[in-house]
Amino acid sequence: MRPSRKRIWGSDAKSLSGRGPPVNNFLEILVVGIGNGATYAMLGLGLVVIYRSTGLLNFASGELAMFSTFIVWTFWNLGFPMWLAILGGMLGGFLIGVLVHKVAVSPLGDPHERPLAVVIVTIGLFLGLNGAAQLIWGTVDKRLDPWFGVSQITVGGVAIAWQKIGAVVVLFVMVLLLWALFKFTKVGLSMRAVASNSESSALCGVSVQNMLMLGWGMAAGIGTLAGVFSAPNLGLGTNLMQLTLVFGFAAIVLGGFDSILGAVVGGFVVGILSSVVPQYITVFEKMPLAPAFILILAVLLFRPQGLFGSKDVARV
Amino acid sequence: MSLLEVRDLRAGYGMVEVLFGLDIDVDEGELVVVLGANGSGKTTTLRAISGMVSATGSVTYKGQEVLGKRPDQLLGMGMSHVPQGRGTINALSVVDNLRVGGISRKDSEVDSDVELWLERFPRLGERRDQLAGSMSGGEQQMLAIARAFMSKPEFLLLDEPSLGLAPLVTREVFDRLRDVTADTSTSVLLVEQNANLALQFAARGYVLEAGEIVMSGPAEELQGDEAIQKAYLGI
Amino acid sequence: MPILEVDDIGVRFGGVRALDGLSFDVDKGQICALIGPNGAGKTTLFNVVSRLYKPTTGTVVFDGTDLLSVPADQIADLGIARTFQNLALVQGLSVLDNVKVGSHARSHGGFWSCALYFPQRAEEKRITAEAMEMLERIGLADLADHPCSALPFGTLKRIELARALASEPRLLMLDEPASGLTHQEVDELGDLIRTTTADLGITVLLVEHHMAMVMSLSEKVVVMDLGSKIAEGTPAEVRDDPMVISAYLGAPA
Amino acid sequence: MKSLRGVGPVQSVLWAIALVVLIVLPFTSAPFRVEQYITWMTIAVAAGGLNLLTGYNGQISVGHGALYGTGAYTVAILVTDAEWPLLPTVIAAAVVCFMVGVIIGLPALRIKGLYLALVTLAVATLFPLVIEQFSDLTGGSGGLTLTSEQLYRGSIRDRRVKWESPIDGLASDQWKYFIFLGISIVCFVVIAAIVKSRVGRSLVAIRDNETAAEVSGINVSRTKIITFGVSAGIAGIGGAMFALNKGQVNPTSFTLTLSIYLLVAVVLGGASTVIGPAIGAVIYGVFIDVIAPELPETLESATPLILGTLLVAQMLMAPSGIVGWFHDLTEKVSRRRQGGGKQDKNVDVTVTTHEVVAETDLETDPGGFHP
Repeated sequence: MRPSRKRIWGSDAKSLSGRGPPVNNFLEILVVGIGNGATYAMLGLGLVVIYRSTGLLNFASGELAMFSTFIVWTFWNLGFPMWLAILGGMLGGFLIGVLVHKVAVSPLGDPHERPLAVVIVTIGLFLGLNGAAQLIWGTVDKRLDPWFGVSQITVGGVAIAWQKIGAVVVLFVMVLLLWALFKFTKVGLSMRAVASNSESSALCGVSVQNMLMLGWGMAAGIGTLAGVFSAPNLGLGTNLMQLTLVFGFAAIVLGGFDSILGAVVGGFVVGILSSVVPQYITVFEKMPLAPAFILILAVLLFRPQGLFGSKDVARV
Repeated sequence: MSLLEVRDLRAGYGMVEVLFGLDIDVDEGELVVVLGANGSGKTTTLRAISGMVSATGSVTYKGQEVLGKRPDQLLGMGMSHVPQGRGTINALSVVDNLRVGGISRKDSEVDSDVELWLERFPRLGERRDQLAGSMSGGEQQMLAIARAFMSKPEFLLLDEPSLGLAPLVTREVFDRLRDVTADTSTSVLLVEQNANLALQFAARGYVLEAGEIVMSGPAEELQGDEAIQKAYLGI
Repeated sequence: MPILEVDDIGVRFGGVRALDGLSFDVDKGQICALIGPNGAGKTTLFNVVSRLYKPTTGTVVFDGTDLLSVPADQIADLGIARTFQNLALVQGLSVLDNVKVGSHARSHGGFWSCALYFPQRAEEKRITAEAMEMLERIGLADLADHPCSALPFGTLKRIELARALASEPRLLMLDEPASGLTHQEVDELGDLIRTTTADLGITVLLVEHHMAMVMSLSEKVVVMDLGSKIAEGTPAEVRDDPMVISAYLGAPA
Repeated sequence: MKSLRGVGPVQSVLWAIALVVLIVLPFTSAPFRVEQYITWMTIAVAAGGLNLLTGYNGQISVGHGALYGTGAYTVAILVTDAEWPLLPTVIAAAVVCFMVGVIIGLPALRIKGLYLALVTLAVATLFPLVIEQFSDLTGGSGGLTLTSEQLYRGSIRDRRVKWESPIDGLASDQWKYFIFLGISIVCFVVIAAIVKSRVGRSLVAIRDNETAAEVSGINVSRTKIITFGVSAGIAGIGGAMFALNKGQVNPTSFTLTLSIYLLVAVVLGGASTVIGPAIGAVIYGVFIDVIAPELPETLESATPLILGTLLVAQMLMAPSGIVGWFHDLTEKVSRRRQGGGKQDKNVDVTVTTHEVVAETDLETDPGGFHP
């Protein structure tokens, strides 16, 4: 946990020079915002999956994503093709998520009764995973190549990196898969049932613990993708996801903790706001998160459950 | 031998004991009611039987000791529990609630059974895609009962179906319950505060007071008992 | 002279009418029972009077004050205290401290004076003494320093009663005080309520299913069903009312 | 149930030992250690303030590092730019942080639990960025050095602030130590006074049962907001002490890590116990400043891993922290000593008949907490 400000706060929007940029620059900044937004949305999705299956907020989800991104790097470094390495990382993340639930979270009992315990345990996991990653992979940043290469296409004079397009496409595939899972499958139905009323679900024969474990595993697997898309820009270090996590939280607070659509919309809004606004309003130059944060406070005051969240979720 | 035999059942939460050695029997096809005031331990009795709170003593079901088994294991043996406060899964639609009810079944007739129960409870059929949380109390109670039947139980634990329902609605729920239990020859252990109504439907009853059974017998006998009338029927 | 006047109160939850034009009065010093089947709206009325719910129609006047214009936290200042069906005690405080919470409305001192400790010392001493006295009255003085968690249900009910009494209320609202108690405990509790409130001149509004207690304790009974009043009168009058028998008490078998 | 009245013999002895250690410590330690002790004190004070909010009132804040930082910067700016004398700036920091705390606490009226934790987390993350943004005032990433006009080699110059000991034989670091120890003790006495007063009871009542609080006449919203402010003010005093101790402030000192550190100190020592956060702060300090540097190099980067594992383990096994665990222990011991066989009998009867339980419960002396 030695924050290097260069790495954490740097966003690639800043590489664009000049203030009050011309129109083309605006579009390019917008594209960067959308690309970042897709990453935030991915991490947000992981958070939503955990929230929907357990009612918990996971402060360690960024570190879980960082850890499994290191697993991706390890496979990739060994010469595996990128897609296989990512699959391996997702699987590793899944297993760690399952383990985390089993060892640290489920013994806590009802999370709604003990919110402080939940915060502390996930913070403990945050520290623990960070330290474990430092021990295994060291404190020097690793380089992970962009999944979709470094080339870009130019549309109407605006350069768009394939990596950004890839991020958006991957995000939409994930959303589609999640939607189908919750909508059409028996497992998805069980997970929704457990989230809404775990006691009744248990009485219907749903294995509550298995569903919760699955939720943690899935969330960690999804988070891996967020890490894979963040690492090429930010450099793969142990504090890779610390700021992304705050953006991801911002995304789901905005969109609503329990809404998949909300995580996606929230992710894009936060991504765009934090890329575009600091370019025009100097006061936000060094804190791209601030405009999004102000928007969130405004949303929370008028609609505490977020834009797309359901009402009973926000225990106000 | 009875279908369910409860012997010397004791249970509690933390340091506080709630049940102090209950003996209860339910025969096959019988509807048995446990009467008692708020806080007398009725709900705990059902939760102890279905393994949701830890308990000591003995509970045999179909001649097998089941104390300590999980609810999903009991479901596999044909015992289904409708919890207090109806326990509908509020974020799911009526149809999805019923599908969750049949989730432990391996056969392929779950979907057609959903339709069957929507027919048996026409009020639910009218609201098939409505979220359970947005329905009235009586409808939720019927949904909870129908959902319990989706697992094809032979024995039903039913926790205070009249709670929060208007008398007329309660009567409708009980009428439905009597019909479907008769149709499916299901045995029921019912817990109720509304003694007057419950004794009209039950074959036998137990009276629970502060965690102990203070009286038991056939329903007509209990209805005629002066002490019961005084304490629970207000006569 | 009525101290509490409930007039045309209506409460809706979504489409459900929990209370529908309910009106009744309670005289000063009277013990008035509210009875009726589960879901009749008795607890809802309690929640309206203690300002936890906002009614859609009607007024509640307590001793000349329009209660609906008073913020919830000032209800206690007016001299209204209540207990809850499922208890509302503070788990993390001792029995004595729970009773002292009850005297919040009639003690003083915010953060500043409490932080300096000494200005509050005399008052704190007085409140402690009074709370101990209250615990002795209900026979729980031995438990004063015991944590409130892990005590039997019946004991907790009595602690909650002591908490309510510690605010020196003029109106005491009891929501099912007898539930979960044995016959003997119910009799003791009835005596306790009768003597304490008579000693201190407290008006009581009581919700109770235990008919023996209602009949022996109350001077007036209001019967509710489906959110409205279907009868009111002395216990004897109400017991013989055919409408009450069909809706609640049930016809003799 | 932490006893507020009466102190058992074991506790008295422990207090006496603690007092002696606190007095002897600066005379037996190297100056750099004494400076570390003062840092622990600043954390203890801030954690004590956080405990009022999170432990007693149940409002989780993951952002108190930002308030600590606000206190530190208030002092730095007042000393350097406005030329204030040193100690009054501590009070100014408390006032400024109180106001900032009330503003941050406003969303707490609409949101609670994990939601509030998230908002405060964002505050913690934003703080160093805000400092860098307003670099004209704060010195940006370079930080600020606390300077004052001092007589140096015959002329008045701006020099780094110093703590001149007025007492012969007391080195400046020792003098500083005792001044800050005094401030810390005052803070904890104030916290203890609040906690055992009617306000303290309302805090716990709001945490455990908002309905009970409301019908007892407690103004829940106002109490929550003021608690946020007071808690922030005390955290600000901690930050002020930090700035005065180090003589400089820098945004890297006030990152999210600090907020986590404060929360860990509270939980480790024992949330909703007066002295718990201080004990937690010291243990954390010993771990980071004394033990971790002694570890072999390979294990050094394992510090967060060890810390995280300990935190999770503690939450699962002793959720009420060290002080809570100690209370349970002394209670058990004194019960055994007083009750003899009676206690065991009570456990037995619990499962036989409830009437006996009710009676024995009434007779059972819960331990050494009686007046």
